[in-house]
Amino acid sequence: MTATTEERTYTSDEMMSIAAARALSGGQRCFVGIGLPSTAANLARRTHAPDLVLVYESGTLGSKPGRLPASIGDGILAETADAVISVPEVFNYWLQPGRIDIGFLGAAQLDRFGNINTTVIGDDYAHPKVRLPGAGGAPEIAASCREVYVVVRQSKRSFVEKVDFITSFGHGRGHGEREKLGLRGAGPTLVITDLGVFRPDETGELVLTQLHEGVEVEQVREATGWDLKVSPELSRTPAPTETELQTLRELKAAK
Amino acid sequence: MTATTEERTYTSDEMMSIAAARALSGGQRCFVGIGLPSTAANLARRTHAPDLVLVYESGTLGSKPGRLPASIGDGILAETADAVISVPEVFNYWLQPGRIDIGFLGAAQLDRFGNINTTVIGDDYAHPKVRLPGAGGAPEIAASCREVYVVVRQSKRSFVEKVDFITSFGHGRGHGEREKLGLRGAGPTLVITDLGVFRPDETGELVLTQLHEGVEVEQVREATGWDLKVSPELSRTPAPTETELQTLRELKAAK
Amino acid sequence: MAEILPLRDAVARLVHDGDTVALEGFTHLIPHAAGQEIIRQRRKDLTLVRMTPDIVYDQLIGAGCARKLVFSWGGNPGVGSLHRFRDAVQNSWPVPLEIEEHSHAGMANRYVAGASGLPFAVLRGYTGTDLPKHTDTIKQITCPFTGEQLAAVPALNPDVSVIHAQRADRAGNVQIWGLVGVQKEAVLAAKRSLVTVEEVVDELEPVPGQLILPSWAVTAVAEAPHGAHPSYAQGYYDRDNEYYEYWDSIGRNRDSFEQWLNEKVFGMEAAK
Amino acid sequence: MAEILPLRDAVARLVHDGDTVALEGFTHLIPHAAGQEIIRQRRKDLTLVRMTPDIVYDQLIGAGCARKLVFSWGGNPGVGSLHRFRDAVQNSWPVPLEIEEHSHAGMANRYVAGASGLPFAVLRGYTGTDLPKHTDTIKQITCPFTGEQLAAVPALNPDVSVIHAQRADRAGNVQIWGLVGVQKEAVLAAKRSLVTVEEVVDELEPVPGQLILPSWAVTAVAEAPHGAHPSYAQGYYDRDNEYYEYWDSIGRNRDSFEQWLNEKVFGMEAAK
Repeated sequence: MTATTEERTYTSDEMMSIAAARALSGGQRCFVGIGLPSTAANLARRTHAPDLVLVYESGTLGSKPGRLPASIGDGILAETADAVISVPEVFNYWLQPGRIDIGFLGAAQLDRFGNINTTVIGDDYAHPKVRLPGAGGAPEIAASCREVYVVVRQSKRSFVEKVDFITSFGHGRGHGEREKLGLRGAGPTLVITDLGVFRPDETGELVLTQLHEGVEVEQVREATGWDLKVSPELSRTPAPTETELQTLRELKAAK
Repeated sequence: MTATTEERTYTSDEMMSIAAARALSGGQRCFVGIGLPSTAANLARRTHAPDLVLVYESGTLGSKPGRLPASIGDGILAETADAVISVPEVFNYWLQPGRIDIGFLGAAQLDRFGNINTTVIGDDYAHPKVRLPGAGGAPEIAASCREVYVVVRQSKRSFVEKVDFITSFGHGRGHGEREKLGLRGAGPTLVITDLGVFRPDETGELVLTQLHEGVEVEQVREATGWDLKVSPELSRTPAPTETELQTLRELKAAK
Repeated sequence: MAEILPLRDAVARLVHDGDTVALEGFTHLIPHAAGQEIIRQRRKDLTLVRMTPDIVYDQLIGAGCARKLVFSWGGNPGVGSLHRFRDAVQNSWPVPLEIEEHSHAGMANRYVAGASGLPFAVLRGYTGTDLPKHTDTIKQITCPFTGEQLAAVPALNPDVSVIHAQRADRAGNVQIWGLVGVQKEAVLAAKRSLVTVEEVVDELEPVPGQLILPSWAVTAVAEAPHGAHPSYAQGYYDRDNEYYEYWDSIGRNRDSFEQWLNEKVFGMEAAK
Repeated sequence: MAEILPLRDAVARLVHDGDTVALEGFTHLIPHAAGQEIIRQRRKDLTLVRMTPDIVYDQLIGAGCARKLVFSWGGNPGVGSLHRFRDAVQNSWPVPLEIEEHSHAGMANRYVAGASGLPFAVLRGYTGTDLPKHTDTIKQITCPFTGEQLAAVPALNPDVSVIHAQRADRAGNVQIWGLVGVQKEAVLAAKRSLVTVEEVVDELEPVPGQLILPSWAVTAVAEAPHGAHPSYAQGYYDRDNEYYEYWDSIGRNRDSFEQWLNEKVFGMEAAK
């Protein structure tokens, strides 16, 4: 089953988007960030989960865009939505009470316990090495959705032992910290990268549970900034199907 | 100028509505309760104050009904409004921040310091002599509008020394109590009855400042449950004009 | 996803004895048909929540369904008193009625907190009034930035909220327009929700001023044409102002009320 | 009542050096023309408030108008970084930029509190994050009913809020549809407000999903056709996605930015 890189007819980014799309199932309410999460969610809606409910923080409930939205506030999201609401209403009436099943987030840095940094790189907040965009909706998405899925390109720079800044709380330093803080959602239960899939173990530490086609464990270790645990039941991500690839490419080509 | 009761071609209720309407001027934003306040406000809009902005707690900004609304949520209020909004928005975004100039209230009991009771008659809240409808929007209308005008039929039963229950705070026991409590609006600055007009003095006590045509001070005293102060500048309410009477009667006749 | 059910089945499934039940609709779209179905199914010990417990709750209270009323204005709008409500408060007839009394601003914010998944709401309210002396769900809170004192009220989270709307589609998406009151908040604050509608249609054509409740935010939808009468449904029928006057004569006496109850509610059982 | 003014006069009258200014519009209806007019009038020491300080604030920050930024997400949406914002934060160019950083939920609620005349808002937010360590406008508050700990954020009450809308009528009533973001809250929270519009019309024909701001809640209206470009105005023109890419090349270097500023902003002075 293992394909070598040479034989692959798809990119690792495509594999990542397809693996992320597969994690979603029909009827779920999904809070979607722009970029990789939006691509994956729209792919899922176009393939196996046509009744997936997409919620965008710009104020759309149940958007059904016919192409990938260019931004979180793309007009097509409002035009195809079941309801358009104000931004305060999105956060207060729909996200905060726990009405959303899956919060789909990206990350600049992600750590061993699924904490997310999108704020600053470097130790000094006042004088950062790199100033990133910041929090946006993520802290409360991470707090209030029933589960959080993270999609991120994996490297030693992005997969770190401890994030420089906790923008969105994952499992803290593990061992039930979420419950102690009174957070209601389960936090990151799934991390999908261009190399594989990770799930938290009972302590909250991310463990490699699945390898994408053509990827070996050693490659993943090299792209991970901590001493990586590998699940004893490590499995292989099935390669993208023709339909998945074609649908993804059509989505990305449509303007 | 004084007409005797026999000569009058209008009722004391009509005089009251007309006097109340005259107190409003163009462009003011007016929060209108149903009944006497709504009659007066609509009369004002139909006569000297066509650009009066009527706000109803059912969620209408700038209603322009062609007849008297039968209730606070009459469909005509929504159909003729500049904007229809939710009830929470009425109270939170429009009333609470002090955007409304005049709060126009009725009362079952009104006391010497302009406090209003629409809750219970009798000393025992748990076992009232008469259970009245309760607060509705009034407590916050009385608190947050720049000024409050009260329209009420006057008698010893309605004009009492001290209300049995403070549903809407007027001037408390006077002497700057509103300021001490941090209330932002000026509270009741005008009370219009079927006999005359009252304004608070510097202590907050209601003083008779105006007598309607055909009414004498003694009559007012007899219909007042406290030792009434009369303004040294007591004046006479001009009798209703033909236009005022006709407009009022047309408004009330339209269904 | 909302299930589309006959009204009788929806009430049987969603409203239980002892529940906290909110029937909302601010003058417009009052769910009268659902209220009468609750009476017909002889629910007991309900805590009834509603900003304006007008005729719809006078009927439920007179029929003995309620143990407690949480409200802000209990009158027959444009007419006068609610006689069954007064009889219950003043004379405990047919059963004692506990009351929890707020202002509209307080009630609206309690629903907002409930819909927002917050335990309480903050408002400028009740200051100087006698309400906090008698209502223990009004407290003070201090602004952590300015030190200012404000009022706090706890969230309302009914076991079930019932509203009436103009239309739903076959997937259970609900469309409301005209005065929308606190209906959205009442539904979102509740554990379960029932929306009665004038009609179920294939497609919800957009209407200016519409509010949409997605199917997945509603538990059940039941068709109840004319289900808001004597209140009104904008675009369908007008308010029956004469009925409000008529109700004054029915509600005024226990006998006339009980006769009405037997004829117009229990007597209609077979018809449903 | 809103006064209808030329954009130049409206900005001159409403926006002063040192003011706290909010330009709002969530991707849709971003008031770019007004932002550039503020630059053209060389305003200084502004505290800029905005949930998503995208290109519009990259321009104001790069032009040296801002002393402080209050925000929740500072990127070029769909493209990457805001280089002028980064240069200001990392290198204090052209002037130092103080930042006050929140989440979207926090910012939205700060506007809601501001619009509601409350000193603060309560939310479930920031828990476990590092934001409260660096942002002193995030505090904790205890529910007086349940004892639960929640986040509190202070109201935002800008000196002036600026938004862009599709239309106004000659009386100054404003009509907006499509994604409405926090525009209503931003206007209602502010001491003064300016609404730029695609066009001033005789009559506002109802549009599904519309939001109306009555004239008496707005200080000034200015006609600014295409005034949201490169953002979009639903019903008028689409988002210019290529401009967002193009901006990346302009904003990336100080030289190219200054050239843009001279040509496209200051160079247009006479035209206004």
